Amino acid sequence: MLDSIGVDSIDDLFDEIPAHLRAGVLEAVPHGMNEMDISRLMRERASQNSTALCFLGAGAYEHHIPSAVWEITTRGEFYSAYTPYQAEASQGTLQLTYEYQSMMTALTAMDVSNASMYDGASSLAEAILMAVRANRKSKSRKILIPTTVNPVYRKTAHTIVKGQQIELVDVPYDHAAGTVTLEQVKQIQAQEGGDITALVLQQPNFFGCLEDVDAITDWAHENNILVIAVINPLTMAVLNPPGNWGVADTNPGADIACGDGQPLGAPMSAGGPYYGLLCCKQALVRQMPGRIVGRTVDLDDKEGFVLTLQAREQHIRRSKATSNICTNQGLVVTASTIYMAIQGAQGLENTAAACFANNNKLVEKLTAIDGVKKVFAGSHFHETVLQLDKSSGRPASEVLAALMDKGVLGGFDLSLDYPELGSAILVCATEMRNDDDIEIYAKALQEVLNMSAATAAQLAESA
Amino acid sequence: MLDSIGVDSIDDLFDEIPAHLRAGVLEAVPHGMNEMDISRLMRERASQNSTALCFLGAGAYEHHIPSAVWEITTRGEFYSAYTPYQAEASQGTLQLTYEYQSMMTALTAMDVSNASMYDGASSLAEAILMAVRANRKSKSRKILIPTTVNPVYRKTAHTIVKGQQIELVDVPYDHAAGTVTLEQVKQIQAQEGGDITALVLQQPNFFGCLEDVDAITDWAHENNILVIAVINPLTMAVLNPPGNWGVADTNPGADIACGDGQPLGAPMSAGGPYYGLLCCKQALVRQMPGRIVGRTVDLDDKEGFVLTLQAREQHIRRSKATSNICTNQGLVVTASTIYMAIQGAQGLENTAAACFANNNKLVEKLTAIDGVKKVFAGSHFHETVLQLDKSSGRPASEVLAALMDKGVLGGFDLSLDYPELGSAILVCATEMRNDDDIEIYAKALQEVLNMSAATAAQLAESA
Amino acid sequence: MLIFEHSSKGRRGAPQSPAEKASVTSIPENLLRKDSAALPEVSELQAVRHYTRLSQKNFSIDTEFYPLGSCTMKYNPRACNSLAMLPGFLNAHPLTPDAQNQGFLACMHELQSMLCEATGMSAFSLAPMAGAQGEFAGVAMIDAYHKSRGDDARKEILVPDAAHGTNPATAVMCGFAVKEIPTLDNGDVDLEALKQAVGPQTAGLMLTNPSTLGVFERNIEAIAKVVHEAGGLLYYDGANLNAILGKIRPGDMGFDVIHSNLHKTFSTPHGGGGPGSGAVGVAERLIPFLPLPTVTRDNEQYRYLTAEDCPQSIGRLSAFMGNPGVLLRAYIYMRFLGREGMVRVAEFATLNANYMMAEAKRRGFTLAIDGRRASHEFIITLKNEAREHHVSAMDFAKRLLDLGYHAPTTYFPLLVPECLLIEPTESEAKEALDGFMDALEQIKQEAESNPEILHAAPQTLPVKRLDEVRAAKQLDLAFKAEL
Amino acid sequence: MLIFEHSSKGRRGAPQSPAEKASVTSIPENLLRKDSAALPEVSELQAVRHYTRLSQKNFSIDTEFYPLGSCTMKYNPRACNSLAMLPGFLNAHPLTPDAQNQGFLACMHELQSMLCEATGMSAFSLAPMAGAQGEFAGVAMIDAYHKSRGDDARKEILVPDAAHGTNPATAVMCGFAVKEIPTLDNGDVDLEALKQAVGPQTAGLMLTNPSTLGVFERNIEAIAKVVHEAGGLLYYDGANLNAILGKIRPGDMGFDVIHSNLHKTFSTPHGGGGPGSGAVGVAERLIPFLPLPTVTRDNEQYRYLTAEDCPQSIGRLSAFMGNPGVLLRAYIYMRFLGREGMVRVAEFATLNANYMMAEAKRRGFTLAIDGRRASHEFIITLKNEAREHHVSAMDFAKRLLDLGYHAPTTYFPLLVPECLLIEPTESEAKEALDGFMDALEQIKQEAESNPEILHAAPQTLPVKRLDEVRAAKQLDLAFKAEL
Ligand SMILES: Cc1ncc(COP(=O)(O)O)c(C=O)c1O
Ligand SMILES: Cc1ncc(COP(=O)(O)O)c(C=O)c1O
Repeated sequence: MLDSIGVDSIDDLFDEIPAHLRAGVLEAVPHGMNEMDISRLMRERASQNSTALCFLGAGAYEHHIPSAVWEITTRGEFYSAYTPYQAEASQGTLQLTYEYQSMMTALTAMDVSNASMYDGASSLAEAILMAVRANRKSKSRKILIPTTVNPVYRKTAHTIVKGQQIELVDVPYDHAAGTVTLEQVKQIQAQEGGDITALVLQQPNFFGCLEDVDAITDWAHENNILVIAVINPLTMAVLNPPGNWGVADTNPGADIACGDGQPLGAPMSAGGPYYGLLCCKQALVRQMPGRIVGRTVDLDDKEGFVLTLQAREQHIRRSKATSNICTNQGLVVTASTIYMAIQGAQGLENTAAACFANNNKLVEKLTAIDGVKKVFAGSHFHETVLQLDKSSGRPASEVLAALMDKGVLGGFDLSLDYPELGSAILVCATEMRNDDDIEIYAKALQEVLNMSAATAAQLAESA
Repeated sequence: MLDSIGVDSIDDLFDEIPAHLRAGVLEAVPHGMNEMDISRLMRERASQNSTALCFLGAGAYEHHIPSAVWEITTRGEFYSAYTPYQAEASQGTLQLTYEYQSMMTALTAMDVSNASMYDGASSLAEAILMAVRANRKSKSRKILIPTTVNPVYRKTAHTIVKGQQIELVDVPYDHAAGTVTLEQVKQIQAQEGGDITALVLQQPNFFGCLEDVDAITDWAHENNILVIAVINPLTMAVLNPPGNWGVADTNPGADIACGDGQPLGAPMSAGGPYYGLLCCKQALVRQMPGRIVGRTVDLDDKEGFVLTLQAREQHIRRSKATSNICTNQGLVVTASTIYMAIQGAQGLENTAAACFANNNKLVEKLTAIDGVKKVFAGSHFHETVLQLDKSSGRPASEVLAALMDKGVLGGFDLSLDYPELGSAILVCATEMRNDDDIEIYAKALQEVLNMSAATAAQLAESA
Repeated sequence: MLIFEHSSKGRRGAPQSPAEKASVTSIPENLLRKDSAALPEVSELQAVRHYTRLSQKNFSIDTEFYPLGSCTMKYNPRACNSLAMLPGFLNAHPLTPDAQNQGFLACMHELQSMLCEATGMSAFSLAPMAGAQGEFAGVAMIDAYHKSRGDDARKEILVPDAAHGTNPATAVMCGFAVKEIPTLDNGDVDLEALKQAVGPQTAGLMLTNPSTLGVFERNIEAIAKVVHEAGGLLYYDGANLNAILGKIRPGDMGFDVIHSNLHKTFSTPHGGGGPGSGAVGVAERLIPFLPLPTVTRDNEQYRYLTAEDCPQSIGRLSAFMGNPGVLLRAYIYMRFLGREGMVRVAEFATLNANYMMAEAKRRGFTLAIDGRRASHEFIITLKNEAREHHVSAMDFAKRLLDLGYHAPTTYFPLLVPECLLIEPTESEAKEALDGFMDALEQIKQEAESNPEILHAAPQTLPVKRLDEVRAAKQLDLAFKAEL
Repeated sequence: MLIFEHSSKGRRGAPQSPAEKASVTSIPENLLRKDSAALPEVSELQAVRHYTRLSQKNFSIDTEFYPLGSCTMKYNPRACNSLAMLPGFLNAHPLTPDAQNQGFLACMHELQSMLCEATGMSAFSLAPMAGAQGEFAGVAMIDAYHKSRGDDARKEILVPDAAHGTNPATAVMCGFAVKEIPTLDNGDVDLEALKQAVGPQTAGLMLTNPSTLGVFERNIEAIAKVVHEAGGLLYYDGANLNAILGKIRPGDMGFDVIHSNLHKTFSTPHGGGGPGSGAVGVAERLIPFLPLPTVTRDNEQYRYLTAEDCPQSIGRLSAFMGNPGVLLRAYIYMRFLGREGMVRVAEFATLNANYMMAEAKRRGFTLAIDGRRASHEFIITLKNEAREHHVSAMDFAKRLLDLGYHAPTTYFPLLVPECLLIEPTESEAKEALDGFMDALEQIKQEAESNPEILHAAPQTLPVKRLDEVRAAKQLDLAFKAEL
């Protein structure tokens, strides 16, 4: 090969690099290993991770994933393919993505879905940018966001949209219901001068409570405000999906729906990869960021699939693109599509309903313990806020640490994001938690709360 | 569907079954479970199994298996296909099997390989049956088997061949060398009246010692005795393969080679599935049991692969078939073929040599301990017999049990099969055992031997 | 292109083995290999690409409808694979002490019990590694049983002429002579002929029920009586157990010993030829003869039974425990099914077969046995098509491949000329059955109008029709690399 | 056929969810869904078969040579997949307390260190989920840096006209104006134009080096000087890091911030579009602005840094930790390589590209930039062929598919007319490179003798050339089931 090139050594091929800039040995990189040794290392690392019973949700959920899902997803033909730019040689990925879009629009009752965004949080940010581009009637670039929207979603959205002079305005929640009320929303709108570009609603919200989506959606539309839904797609098998929000005859449904696809077939995996789902009404399709697959025909009029509307994207439109996104989360979408196909609507409904039932069981068991009470009235889906009696004098973090020592990942500590709730935790039981598991949690919590505060603190320290 | 058939219910389809014989509820079969619950059950079951450091061989070996091997092997197209009777729709399996046969003949230096037998032990039985069919010059149906051949192989062969009036005659081993000597073999031959149909030689033998295969092979051929080699195929990367045994110019090499393919890519898996390799000289091909793939051409003269010589098999030849075997171990052969392709000769050589070196290290470390000594002189491949000083008064079984408590699977207890060796164990260190592992074993053994016999017995009991 | 043809000197999947070769010079020169083995030398990517592409040249259940009669090509749930491959199972050395192997042994013990219940037998051994080895174990037990009673004259095994080739082949391996019993046109065994055949030389009868003709043997009780009264035992070839699971049990029909192809009825994958399992079950009187090892439970602990526990055992059939990975898959599958699921298997397998049979008849095909219920499979004979249009069952089979369906079993059972033995299994949807029948009908029309299409089939596969005669005459069984 | 078209009312993969639907009637009626979602209703087998067959319609690294320029389609070692999918990693909730997450955090911390060393940067954040998000983080940090110094007037980002679309798109997302800098014919940035362009409004310059034209930017020191002296920062788009790994480090070239596409250089799979990772590295002065979370180690314990630790951080880019599964694969890959392997990557990627470039020239193709070294990729322009034979780069691409090769990147960079950007990567064997060049040469001859073959390509794939215009005009973006 060197002969063909006409050089004496591989090193000659680097002769355009200024010699004094050449790298030395990469000392801080260890020596190479073989697969046998790496396997051993990784098994050790993996075994250091927790195997606690998980009652933690807060945006990532432990669900059953059929074995078939990832066995097919990691087939080389899906796993090691690139973005399907050469359509004829990528019909597998393209048709699958089209099917994904079809399933996601069916689940959300929206018109259009893209092929995915990075995750739920960044997808909310893109939804906001999209709303700002789309709502030509509004000039304010103000977005109302209830504080019942997942705090990390709000933070992420802020990071991403702040460069474009967009203002995210908090809407406080009702402290009895754990939801926002139309009155509150109206009040903030008024305070902000009336012109609001879009409003975000999470269903179920971060507390697991169910927002009054119909009334708020209709009101928003009356006020030229676009509605951005943040959803957990699994729950949409049972809950009224964003495309159907509102009771008004004209302009029904949320305008944009986003959320994290993780519950549909992605393992928790320390945080990812998951994917951001993003759907919208037909009218907004040209404002959609990201890839979209369309069905078309070939020279013989045979059905086929291609990436379409690419003129929105950065590789064509460059600085005028709808987003800079390029690589998305395709493989996770592959898994998710297979997951939805195997489950069908009935499977998803049964799973979602089991989560609802198990969470209720959990809450019942835990609130039977002295000093533990449910904070918000009304139905909870999937997750519930519990308050630990302040009289015990123990912050939630300590209780959770003590639970962890007993092999129970007991929930999310709300005190940092919602100090007003006191020593409160967000608990969650999916279909994976059976009665025995719930019993174990209840017993552990009982024991922890019985412990003296002093012992607990000590324990937490040593953990 | 019932309409098309013309019945009212599915039950009508079973109306030819006498009513009084119909089964009731299968009470002893539990109710069905879903995948979520089964996964949980199986994870619990799997976690109950030992995770001890393995120094046990005796016919099954822990080797590194590249991840690619089973990821490709379990692809649906290999995993869920049947025997390739429809050749044109099975070129994947057929070509792979042809490649396997090519690799196996290259490794053993034999002319022909079949597509696999069940395992090493049953493959020895089939080799014996084959030899009896093939050696028309011999009438005795007597087979000489050294006691250095794996005892369970000898037992299995006995089970399978005894119905056909074949006699397996033991050849004792030399107690200094741990191998059979030509003199011993000659003596037994004479005792048995001279007419011997075949002779079995295991290389490396069960003790890990290396038999004097050249001399015995040549002698056997001079005496019209067929030679059946039992081999560990991995070691053939380094050791003289059976096709080259003997130094005589005429009729060189073993006539049949068999063994277990497990070391080439099959996990230990509690005993299987592994596969039996079976190779022979060209002249014996029509006596070969099992499937064989041949290369041929299609209508366009394009290369393709088919099952061939099916006239030997039971589905054609019925009671006159070379064997009753039908289903073999195809999928394990698939894994093994991919394993060999990834390793190449160099990879196999390096792996085999690492086993040799690690085993030597292990033996050196262990025999440095007071009261532990190597029993047989000469080179050992892979495995070595160690004797535990009788003065400690502790049977090998107790020592092994005590080691197990320390997380060390310390070897094979030889006292049942070879009582003459006293308290002896067969130890093994493959390429998977690093210096730290060996150190752990040495330390554990030291501690165990230091323990009073009484404590040890107590411990073994409670284990 | 063969993997050998991708080879280039010195190339290898380097991260997969030690970087250097340790010295082996302490081994005597004459025991060492002289040249390196002529294996392919490729990179890991080349191997992955080669075998991934090869795999795509296979038909398989995961890609095509595969109605291969007698083989029960049902869906292999992927969970059976992933759970059987948990590291706790894969890394278990077969000689791990029982105490450290309880998780695995518990599965095996429960599998034995479930098989007993499903078949009506008293005990099971999981040792046999395929149906044929199960047959071997069964016939060897029959032999051992007679011998244990001093009944040494029983040197003959009876098999119906419809039987699978493994039956007679096995009997001979066990040292028996084989006598064939004819089958009546209605698919039942010729009872009169059987009566003639039995005698003091009869060791036993091997029977598949439903038979390989796809019908249930209605005279099974009479048959059992004839054989038992003659002092013989009844062997059940369980290849067709899928048809009757939970509906009728071989033990209740009078069988003394059975094998079950777990790779058929219990959905362990066929893997392009294996591995399988031919677990054997026996009635009370044969328990002492079961092959080793089996798993027992005492004092809350599971353990392998040894030769000491079972002095009359016919012995071992393999070095260790048969095919544990296969057994685990069958265990998991049976836990999926449960008692209700087992019945469902037989019901839907039978429904699908009878539906296809009715459709075949409606579309003008000739049934091998008309006027009876199909079991989980049925037979079409193409003898008319062969006579009139000079197209064979083989031609039909090859043309089906072109249309995206795996061919049914052809030329088995040998009794039926130009036959297709069709077994849809319970896992297929009606759409697949209809699609297949449409294809078959299309081919029938092609046979009439343009038989050349059939003769030239397949056209859409990686190769066209292959020359089997040449393969057998000009043997090319291994690539010989030039070094 | 769509999965929806296999659907039949009431069918499902039953063992995959609870058998019964628990009551949800306590939820207010108006919040409940009225109809079931119109998802496909299929059996598990139908789903497995459908998606297994769909997968076979893809080209992929595991099945074809895939020399897609700028994308670094190298082999993804299967071990990276299986080890990253160990249950200990998969089952970890992202909010697991750090103390119980040490195994994962250790990997992440070491990954950060290795990336620092390989790129010459001072600190890394693994948060960005793809290259574009890495760019976002980088440019946002540049913004934050200037603002932290009260340098509020810097509202412009410079990008060469050869840059990838994500560069200008990102700058705009971060609120900047974009100014393009022209490229010289020899592939270097027009230094004079750059000097003209910089000023007190300059926030920074985004540069890929080697550039998207496949050559190393020789004036990198001068460029860095110009930008730095103007008060701007230098951003390194790491898409082409594969070319120089272990040979020269972006930090040593003067870059202040970089992203590395771990799904290119570090071999995490592209997965048909993602997920990826765009880890960002920074020089000392930008450390306070790194996006969250990053992993630190104190008192022998690994922990995530929080907003409290890093008050100046640009903030979070995702709900949790970017794409941990991708990061683990990159970590494992880097441990495979080690320091020596990294150098080997650049060497063989460069060798392969230069060999192919020499071959292309020898076979009569026009190079976009002649007389220079290729980096790990190079460009052919087919403008002559287009003019003379009316065949486009697209036609070449489609015809390559017919010959079993994935097409190179076409029409990027936009500067070069009718271009093919060819990147073989280090994982391919010479046979693959030669086979591809033979195919390219064959197509060139076909273009001359029979251009129709090119226009009609592809012919051997599941579909022929697809109508993209119709797709964009008659939008069909989702199947609407009739219920
Ligand atoms: C009726 C019958 N009996 C026995 C067998 C042999 O079983 P195995 O292939 O598992 O050895 C088969 C296999 O096809 C069969 O169909
Ligand atoms: C030069 C260059 N920059 C940036 C990117 C964007 O990276 P990503 O797709 O990971 O967002 C790409 C991807 O193709 C690229 O080639």
